[in-house]
Amino acid sequence: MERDLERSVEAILMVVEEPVSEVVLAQIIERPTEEIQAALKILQEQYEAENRGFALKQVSGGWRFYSHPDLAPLVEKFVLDGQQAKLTQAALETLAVIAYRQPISRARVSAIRGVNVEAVMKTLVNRGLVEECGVEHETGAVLYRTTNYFLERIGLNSVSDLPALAPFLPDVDGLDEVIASLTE
Amino acid sequence: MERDLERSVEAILMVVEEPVSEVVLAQIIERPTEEIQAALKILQEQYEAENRGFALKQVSGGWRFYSHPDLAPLVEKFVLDGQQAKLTQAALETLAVIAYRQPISRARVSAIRGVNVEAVMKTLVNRGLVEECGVEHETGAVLYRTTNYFLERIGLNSVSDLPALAPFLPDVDGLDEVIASLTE
Amino acid sequence: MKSESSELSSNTLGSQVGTAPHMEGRVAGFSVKLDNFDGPFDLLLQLISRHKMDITEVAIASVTDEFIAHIRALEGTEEGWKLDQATEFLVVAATLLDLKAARLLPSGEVDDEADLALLEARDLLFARLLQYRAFKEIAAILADRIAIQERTFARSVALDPIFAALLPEVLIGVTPERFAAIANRVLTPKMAPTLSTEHLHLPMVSVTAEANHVIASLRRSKSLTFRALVADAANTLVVVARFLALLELYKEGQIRFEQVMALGELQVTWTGAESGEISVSDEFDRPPENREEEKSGA
Repeated sequence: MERDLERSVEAILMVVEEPVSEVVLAQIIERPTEEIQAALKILQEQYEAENRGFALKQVSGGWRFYSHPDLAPLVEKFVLDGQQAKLTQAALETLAVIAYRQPISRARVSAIRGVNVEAVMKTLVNRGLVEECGVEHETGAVLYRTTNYFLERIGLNSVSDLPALAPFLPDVDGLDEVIASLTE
Repeated sequence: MERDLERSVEAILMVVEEPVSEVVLAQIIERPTEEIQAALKILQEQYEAENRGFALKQVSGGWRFYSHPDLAPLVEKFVLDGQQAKLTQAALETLAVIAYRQPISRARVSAIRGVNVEAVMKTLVNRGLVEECGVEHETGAVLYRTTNYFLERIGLNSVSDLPALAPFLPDVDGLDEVIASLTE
Repeated sequence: MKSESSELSSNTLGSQVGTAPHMEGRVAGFSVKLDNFDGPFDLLLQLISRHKMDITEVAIASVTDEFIAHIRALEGTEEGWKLDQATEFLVVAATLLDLKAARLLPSGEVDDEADLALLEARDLLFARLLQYRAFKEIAAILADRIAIQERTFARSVALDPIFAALLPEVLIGVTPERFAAIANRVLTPKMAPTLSTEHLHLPMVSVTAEANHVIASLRRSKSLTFRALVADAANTLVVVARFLALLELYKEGQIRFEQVMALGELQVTWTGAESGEISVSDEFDRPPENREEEKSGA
């Protein structure tokens, strides 16, 4: 009945990368968990009743929007379409940062790129171009590096074969840290 | 029957990482582009009328889901985008000139703005809002244009959707060149 | 242009230009009190640009005095005075001054080509002022749009593993060189380390343009000293530009230099054609840097 609460849930779930639990939603929206649960149920039923192409699903303890299972063949077709093979500009830029600064944490990549890179990083991992390689000592943050598959796809034998960056750039190594410390 | 088309659009938009064009949607769903356009419009209006927490928007040549601006304070708690540095007045004005006069050389921008724009142009290029796009035939001067990222930042589908300059600047046709020839 | 048709009051015209919401942040809050005008500076500009007020009747010195007082007053406040406001005022004032100078020229007898050019310049300066204002207002619209857009967040989620598994082989689509160029761009700190020189309001000086001036003067007078050729130069940059232009012309065989003694008077004599285009290289006018990365793709 209270559209406000449902709107809030819709807005958050529309843009989150990972499934979000009811408890977290309750904290952010500052409402009791029961109300959140009720709102999620209402939305779920609404979408189903309105025959939407998407659905709200609870998966591994959290909620997230998915395309409706009925339409899986269409989504598959879209995924298989040649267009999806190409990396997006955002993915390419993120990959470039990782390639030249590996091993590197996601927070660091984010700081350099100036935007949230969560979804893009996940895509790069899913696509086998980037992989985890241990954790940073001080922070415990997961570190990432490029894979052999990346080298294969770009046509190089090793990371050391990547063309050198502009000569002035190595000097800004320290700058990265400053920027990172400001943003992290 | 009609609902089928809209469902399909909803399902695909739920998995896209970047804005997807009407043409691509038409290819995948195998329906005329006009029908896709109509379906997108219907969905857009439905979400608005139903006061949903999300919205469908056409930005930079494609469509995708966004959280509703009303709910920004909540969503911001989740999506910690590196806060984008605000553009200065000088940067905004330079950007305005480039947006309306592209492709344009730096000298020409300077002439219109009445000040040296070198540093500002550099900032705009660094921020990815403006990019080089070839050289002027006669002078060999580098030409600049706005990027897709610029369109994303201002939430427009294409440069032609910018508000008309006419009400602000009557009878300007041809003036540019004369002014430029005077100043260059 | 539709508004020219009737004698609308300046207020209606003003609102049509879209003053109210967009003009904030301009020389905001700055009002002038002159003999024949009392009100916001912005309105004054509007009246001038709409031919509702004659620029020759505006005492620019008084406007300037008032602006300085305005800036001083701001100094006392918490905000302090704004450099961009001051810069903007300078630009506008300079244009007004140019405009006024052009207006005041005796328009009756025109005997020198330079005078004629100035008369033509009058309308151009006027147009330039209009254009300057137009882009200011557009900038305000862009700022509004950016502010709105910043409040919406795009859905950008990674593909479900089930679908991701179906993805065809990834296409990086760029050469290693281009990949490095992208890295260069992305890894370069976002804040340009250059100190902004915007506020200095350096006029643009072009060697090509100065060459045209030099050619015209020499064709008229046949032979001139370098001193005479730069007598009307507004600043050192113009002097340098004209000197470079002379070197170019010498290279092209269009002029002859004579200097009786070292460091003495340099006499320049025109030896080229009486009329017609002379092409002067614009290499001095091009920006020095050249970027290794071509435009970034989609």
